[in-house]
Amino acid sequence: MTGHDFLKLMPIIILAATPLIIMLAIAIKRNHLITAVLSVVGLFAALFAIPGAKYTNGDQVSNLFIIDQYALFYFALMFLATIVIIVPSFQYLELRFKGNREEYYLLLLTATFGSVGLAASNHFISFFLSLEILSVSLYALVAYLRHQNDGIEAGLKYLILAAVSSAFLLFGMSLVYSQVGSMQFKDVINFLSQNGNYNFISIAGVALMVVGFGFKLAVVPFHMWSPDVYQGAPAPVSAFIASVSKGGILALLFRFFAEFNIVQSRPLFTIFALIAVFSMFVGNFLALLQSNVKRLLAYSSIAHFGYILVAFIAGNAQQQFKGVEAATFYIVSYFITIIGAFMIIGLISNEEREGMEMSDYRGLYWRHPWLSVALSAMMFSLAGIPLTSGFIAKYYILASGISTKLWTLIIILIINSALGVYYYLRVTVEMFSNVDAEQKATLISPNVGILSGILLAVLTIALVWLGVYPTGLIGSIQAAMF
Amino acid sequence: MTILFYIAALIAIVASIMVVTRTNIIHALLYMVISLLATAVMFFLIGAPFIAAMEIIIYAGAIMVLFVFVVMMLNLGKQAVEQEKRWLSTEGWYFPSLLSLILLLEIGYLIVSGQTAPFNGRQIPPAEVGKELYSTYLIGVELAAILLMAGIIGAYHLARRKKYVVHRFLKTEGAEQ
Amino acid sequence: MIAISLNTGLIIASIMFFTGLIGVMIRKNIMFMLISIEIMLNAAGLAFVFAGAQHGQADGQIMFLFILTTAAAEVAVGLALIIQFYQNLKRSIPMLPII
Amino acid sequence: MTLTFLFAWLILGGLLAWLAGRWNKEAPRWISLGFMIVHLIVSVRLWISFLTNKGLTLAQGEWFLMEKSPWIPQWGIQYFLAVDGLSILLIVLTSFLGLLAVACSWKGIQERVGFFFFNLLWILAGISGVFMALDLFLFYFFWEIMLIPLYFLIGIWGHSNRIYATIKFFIFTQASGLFMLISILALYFIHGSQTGHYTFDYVELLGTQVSPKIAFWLMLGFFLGFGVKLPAVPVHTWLPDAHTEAPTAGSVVLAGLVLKAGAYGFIRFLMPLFPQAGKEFAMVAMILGIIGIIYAAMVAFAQNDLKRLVAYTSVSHMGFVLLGVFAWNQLALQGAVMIILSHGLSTGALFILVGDIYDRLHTRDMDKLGGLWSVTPRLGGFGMVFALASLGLPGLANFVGEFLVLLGVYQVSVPIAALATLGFIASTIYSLWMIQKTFFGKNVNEWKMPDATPREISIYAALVVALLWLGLFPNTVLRTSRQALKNLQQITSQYFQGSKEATTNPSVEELNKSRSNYGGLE
Amino acid sequence: MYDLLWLVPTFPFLGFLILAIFGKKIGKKLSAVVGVGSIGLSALITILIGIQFLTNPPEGHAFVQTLWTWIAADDFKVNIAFHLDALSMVFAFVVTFVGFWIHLYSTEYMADDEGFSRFFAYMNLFVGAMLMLVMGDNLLLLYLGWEGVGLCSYLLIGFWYRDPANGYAARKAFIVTRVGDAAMAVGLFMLFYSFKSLNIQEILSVAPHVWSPGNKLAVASTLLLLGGAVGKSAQLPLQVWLPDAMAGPTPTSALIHAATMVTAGVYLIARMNGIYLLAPLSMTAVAIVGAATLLVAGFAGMAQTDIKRVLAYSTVSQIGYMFLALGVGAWSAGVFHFMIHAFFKALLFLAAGAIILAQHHEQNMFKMGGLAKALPVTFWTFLIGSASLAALPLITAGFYSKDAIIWYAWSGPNGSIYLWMAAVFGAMVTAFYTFRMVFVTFFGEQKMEISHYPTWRVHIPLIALAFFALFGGFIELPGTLGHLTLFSDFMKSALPVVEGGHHEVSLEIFSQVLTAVLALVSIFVAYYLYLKNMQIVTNFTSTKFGHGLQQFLLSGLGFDWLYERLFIRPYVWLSRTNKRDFIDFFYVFLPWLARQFHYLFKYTQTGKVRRYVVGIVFGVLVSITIVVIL
Repeated sequence: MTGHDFLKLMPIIILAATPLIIMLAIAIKRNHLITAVLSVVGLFAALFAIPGAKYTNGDQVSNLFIIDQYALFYFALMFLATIVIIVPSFQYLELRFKGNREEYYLLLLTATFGSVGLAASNHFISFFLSLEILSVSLYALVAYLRHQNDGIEAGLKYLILAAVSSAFLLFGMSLVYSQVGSMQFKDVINFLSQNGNYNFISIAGVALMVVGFGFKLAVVPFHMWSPDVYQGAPAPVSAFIASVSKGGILALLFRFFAEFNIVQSRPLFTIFALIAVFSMFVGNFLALLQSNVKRLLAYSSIAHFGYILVAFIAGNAQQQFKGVEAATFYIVSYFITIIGAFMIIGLISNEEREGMEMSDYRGLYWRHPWLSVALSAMMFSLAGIPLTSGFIAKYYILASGISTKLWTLIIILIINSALGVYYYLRVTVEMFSNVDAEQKATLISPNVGILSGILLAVLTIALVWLGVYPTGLIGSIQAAMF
Repeated sequence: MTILFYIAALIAIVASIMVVTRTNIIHALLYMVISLLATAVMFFLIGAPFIAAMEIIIYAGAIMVLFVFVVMMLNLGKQAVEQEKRWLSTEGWYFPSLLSLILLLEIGYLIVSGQTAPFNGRQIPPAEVGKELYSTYLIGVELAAILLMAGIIGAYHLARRKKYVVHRFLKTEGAEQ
Repeated sequence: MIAISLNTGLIIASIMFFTGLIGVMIRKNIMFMLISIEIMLNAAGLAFVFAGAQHGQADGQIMFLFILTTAAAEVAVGLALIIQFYQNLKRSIPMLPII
Repeated sequence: MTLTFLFAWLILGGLLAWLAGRWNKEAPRWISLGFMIVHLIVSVRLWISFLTNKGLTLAQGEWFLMEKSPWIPQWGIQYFLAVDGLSILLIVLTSFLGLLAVACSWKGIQERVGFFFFNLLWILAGISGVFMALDLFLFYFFWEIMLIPLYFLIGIWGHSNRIYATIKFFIFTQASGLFMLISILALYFIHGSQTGHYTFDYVELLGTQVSPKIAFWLMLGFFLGFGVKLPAVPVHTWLPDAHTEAPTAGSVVLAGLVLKAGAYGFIRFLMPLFPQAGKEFAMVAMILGIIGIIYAAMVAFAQNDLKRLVAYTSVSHMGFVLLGVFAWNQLALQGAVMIILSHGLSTGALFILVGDIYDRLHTRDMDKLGGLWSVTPRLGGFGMVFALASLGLPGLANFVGEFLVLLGVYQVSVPIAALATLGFIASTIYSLWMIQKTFFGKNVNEWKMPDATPREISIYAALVVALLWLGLFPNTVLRTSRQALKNLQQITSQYFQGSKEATTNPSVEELNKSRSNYGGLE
Repeated sequence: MYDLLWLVPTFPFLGFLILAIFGKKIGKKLSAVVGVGSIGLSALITILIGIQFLTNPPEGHAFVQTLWTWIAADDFKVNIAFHLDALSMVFAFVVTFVGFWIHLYSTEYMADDEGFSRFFAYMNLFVGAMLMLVMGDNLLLLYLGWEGVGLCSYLLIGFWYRDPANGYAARKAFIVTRVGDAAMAVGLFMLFYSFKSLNIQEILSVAPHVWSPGNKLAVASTLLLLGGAVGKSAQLPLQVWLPDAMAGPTPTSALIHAATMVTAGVYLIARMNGIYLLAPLSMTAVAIVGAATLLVAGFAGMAQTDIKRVLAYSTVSQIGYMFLALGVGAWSAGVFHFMIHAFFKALLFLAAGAIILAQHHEQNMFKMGGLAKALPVTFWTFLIGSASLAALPLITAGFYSKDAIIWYAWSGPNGSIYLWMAAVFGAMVTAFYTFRMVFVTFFGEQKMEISHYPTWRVHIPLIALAFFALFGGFIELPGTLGHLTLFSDFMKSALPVVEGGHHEVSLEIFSQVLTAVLALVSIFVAYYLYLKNMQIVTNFTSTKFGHGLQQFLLSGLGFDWLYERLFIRPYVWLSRTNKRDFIDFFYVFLPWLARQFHYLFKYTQTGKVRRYVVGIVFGVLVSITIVVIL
């Protein structure tokens, strides 16, 4: 571990140190506010350590991690996302949970650590360990409101299914390792590209690993957990699952298959194509008549990752519109929308329950104009309508798809985004339908704090800004990509 | 020596099958321990003595003991057995097992079709494992540490029992501490 | 020292893996599911050690060590959840038949 | 700078109206009225300056005004607005009809007035943007922006089952827009791969040589995108629902302007970009146009909801535009532009009238109406004029357009022109049917309602004057669009010979020869 | 003097505008003055221009006044311009002169109607549109006038809008004429396609060079123009609308459906005589249409009970005569008959209007009777008019104009014996039903008392028109009776002279004597049947065959019944069934399909963990099988 490596790892080290410092603080005096502030400070410190890490050369840190521009971009993204998630969770916990609230931040930080580890790893061991750190912290986070039964139920479901899929992942890795002889990503990929077509065990191993990827990204055959877990888990945790955890895995997926052109090996291409197509259709069809907003967002995130897989399949062959650039832009815009949406759900909740049902949003326009403007901006961005970053993201994916002539996938994507428009509009329709007097009494009146109000405004403005003038972000993504 | 290996393998497989099919949870746990011990023997024969030891100490020793402890704490023992019988018989278990059998056959076919390199069987002493562990995979160890920390925090938070203040007449919920 | 090929090792591991899988799918009781998951993880570990031994590297064994730690962490959190689950069950809060 | 002003001004107006609407109900109306009047003045001034010094400013190729600045350089997307004769006409129509839409929703909209005018002005901004954008990406950007405010307009202030109508409308246009986006992107890549320079610039993309098979599919994508907006028959069913549910201003803007974006798209983008595919597809498109005319007229005749009837009439009129575009000679195109303008005025007027009747009687069911002439002769008189305009009475605007289109189509194929002339009869049937059911006949359920108020009369008078002016003095409009249409034909000259050379028969040679010997009579 | 030509149509349009905008405000008196005054002024100017036209005609016997360029697209240039020559002079004179008298008459007729100013607005608009039609320099302007008059006829037929039946009749008229207009429009396109211009004079002068006689295009375009003319002038295929048009006020019937509009078809064919000469086939077609119509309308006229419908059918048959004349090539004879017909038909209608006004708006002839003594002036003028209609020999103008046509039907360039026979037989039938009407309404005992005695405003127009009905004919005497050809010399400049055909004088005398005798005989038969003993007629119609024949004739030879079955029912049925727009079903099917998929996938979300694990295993199975297979 030379001085360089130390400086390179500084962001991760700071992130790992923060929970320790917080535990010390808890030991002195258990105070919710201090814990929250400390975790935010820790995250900002890690964020500011990123430039330092960027300019020290020598990317490979021991054979486990590779801290290149790509990884650092995702670091920054994760840190910001977690900071944005912490703010509403503070208010959420104050409102909803009576017990000790400090463990929440510890688990959140370790989960971020896991996800960041994923983004930076290029070795099976670091991949598996980061994945497990992320999963273990999420088990507890999902079931955090332990007196609520559906929380425990969601936690159990998530645990069992995550354990099964990581078992599959391990078994796949062992098969690959038995053939390749090394656990480094680049050796595996070289081995696969040379003799991938006749060494079936390695391909079978990769196919089994796809289960691990698929489960975390909640794409079709492995998607069934996500609606129940999103519904059971507290709103900020569902935001975290939907954004940071999926982001980490996606970064790793792209790094793993970076040099390996998916289109060459027919089995992998067919598997990924099938997964993409089915997750698009299943995600959209299931969300069509969904009346619970959280489950609707779960299904729509399944569909959105179907779209991202299209960009992944498009790969990086085409010089102008690389698949990885399109996916990264999509992820950024997706982060903003999904975190914002779940934050609003978190705000519209009271002691007993969260504002999950569609009827809670009836006539929101006329009760809380600004909150509903933000939510409809999010919905339009998810639907991919201009003036929002969702449109540019979808356009970017379409461009990368067309540049590599994936016509069938593109047509399916078009049909699905038309389907998607329907249920996003249903939410906006719910919001601007007028509500009569006695109904108004039963509705949950949202209590929007100042801080989360500002944060929501910042998110919406970022959304529209990326929609109208995305050159800044595109530039930084193109620089960061390998 | 190879015969010994096959015997151990056989015991391990049979034990794990027994674990899955037992109605009584304690019997299942015991079969599990036997299967772990059999795997330990296999490790030893392959030339990974350190891992064999770890398996026995940590896996069989710590984790299974934890299981037994929790089972005792929730005294699931007797009355759970009939419930198990009812659950086991009624449940249509044909389809899932058929599914995984086909999967097993396919994986087996793939493995068998692979080239069968001879086993060079070098003995890897624990020292070498340790040296490797703390030189190239040092960060791996720290990751494992953070993983365990997360596990502890999670387990601590979830397993807190609510203290029951049971009054004779007002059955109030204990203060959540 | 013993002349068995890697493939047999892998086959043994896969057999154990799929028995664990069947266990998870068949049994309705969560405890059994956890135990079956342990079997699957153990099987995966076995495969890793075989692979490591095949290539004469310590990586397989190190991987097994890390599998051990994850299994431990998982079991810890899993059992905590189960305890909480039965707490609620005992206070007869109607539970959805999630199993 | 006037181009950016034209649409930015409306966006600003919308925001202002919304803010003003938060604390008093009257302010947004006056603000949006003021903004629209300024917009009208600017666009008319632009038109006049186009007419007066058309010659000298044509230095930048055929564009009268041009504004270009980089927007997303990585992808070769520019903020490229330019205006030629065709676009100016449509912008003036936008501002004129926009002003009327604001005026006619003066009393109609009572609650959430600020947000209403915000949406209305943003739709108009989107539409004027569409007519000016020459960067395909920017065009698509405005194309979609038009949708959202209209979606809110219909969804919030519509009538009974507005939700179904507005979602149907939104998905129709959104899906077809996406197909168009694929064609734009495919064209962008083919051009990029050929010339190495990836750009969405319309002028550069014009020349790309695309293999006939692919060109056909790309043209089909554009056709679907524009065909849904200009309701070509198979994909028109969203229009009647959207119209029956939209508030008056919504219908006026929807029928008067949103439909025109589809027609404008055909002329500006579809044919020049894919001339060969367009020529092959011309016959099919014309047949679609014919079906559109006849089919929609017959369905219109069967309706008993007044607004639904008028909606189907606009589907029938737009069938003529489809014919004119795909005949692709100077006469047909001039005719198509005339129809676009006159249809905007006449159908917009009809919708305002129907809206006023609805505001008074709260029913659009023609079976209940009847005998209104005795109650409100003034409304009856104006209704009569607009119905006659929509059936193509010579002397009013629609006739000139329809006649020119049919004249142009006749050069291309006689049977189609003959069939299209049947459209005259069909349009007469439904227009007279509408007049009979609403204004004539016994006043069965004794409607008592106040006659047209001065505000309404001023709107109607403006429309009647415009219709008469277009009907009797169409030359100013024809002169404006002549040069633009000639340039468009120039682009596709190698596939579409001008009407004179290709389809001459011997008699015309003799004609020219013989004409010279007795010194033309006129 | 000529450059005041543009004032002639402008006055009526101005009158229309004033009455339309300020009609209610300025009251009945002033709107009457404006209405009649505008037509009077334009009539005055037409007469002055007419006199100057006669004294020193403009060079080339034609005067063109261009106002502004209407449409100037690519090579299609049309401007709003008026072309005055002998033909349009006659038509303009008739329109304005007869129009003036009718306007004066209707000030009294419509006196107690509350839509008084609206009536005069429409009438002025009609006269303006008719003048545009007649004086149009190019075919598009003619088409504008053509549609304008169609519109006014629609408005005026449906003037009493409260009664839906009037609305139906008005719509029927407008749609049927619109069918003709559509044909004519296609004709216009064809002409433009060949001549690159729609200017009439240019087409006429260039046509002989461009088209050889009998050229396919010539025949097609002329037939299409004939289609338009047939629609507007209510000739055979499209004559169903005129009898129902009687639902409008009587002055409208007088002006529009007798004197001016219905003869627009005649004007069009006369104006385009240049291309018609190039297509002999269509000339014969015109003649056949004319002959057939005059017979059909004559028969139908015999069975009518409503006085206005008799006159309507007689108009249709008289226009049949004009078409016959044009068809056989006797251009000026046709136009001459138009002029004379305009006078006596307008007279008959106005007199009928006076009668109806006097009989509590009763239109059924058989309910009236014995009005001769009660309304002496109306009786005598009506008698003169019907005599002229029945072509009483030597004294009435109708004789001279109809006789010339009958003679040319035989002797004309492509006349034939059959056309001559049809014409003669038609004349006989006309005489019969005309005097049947006179005897039934004016003789016999008086069944109803008189409710309203017409004043001077009715009598003066009647007398003026009666004067022309009598003495108008003397300006054109046939060869056998003094050979005076004032009118045809005047028309020589605009219309080709009748040449060719065989000219035995003896034959001419024979045909004149034959028609005269036949006319007198049928008058006597009408006298005998309807005055001496009605019994024969009543017991004839009581027999099954008689009644069937009577109903058949009454309904205008079943054309209405046929068109109802052929066009109206299928169209209405087709559009009614398709009310919900069947294309929409496809777009309703799509969301339904999506819903089905939703319920299908919903089944997989059971909420049981074990099902999810099965899902994961299933996914793995699929991917592994793919690996194995590929």
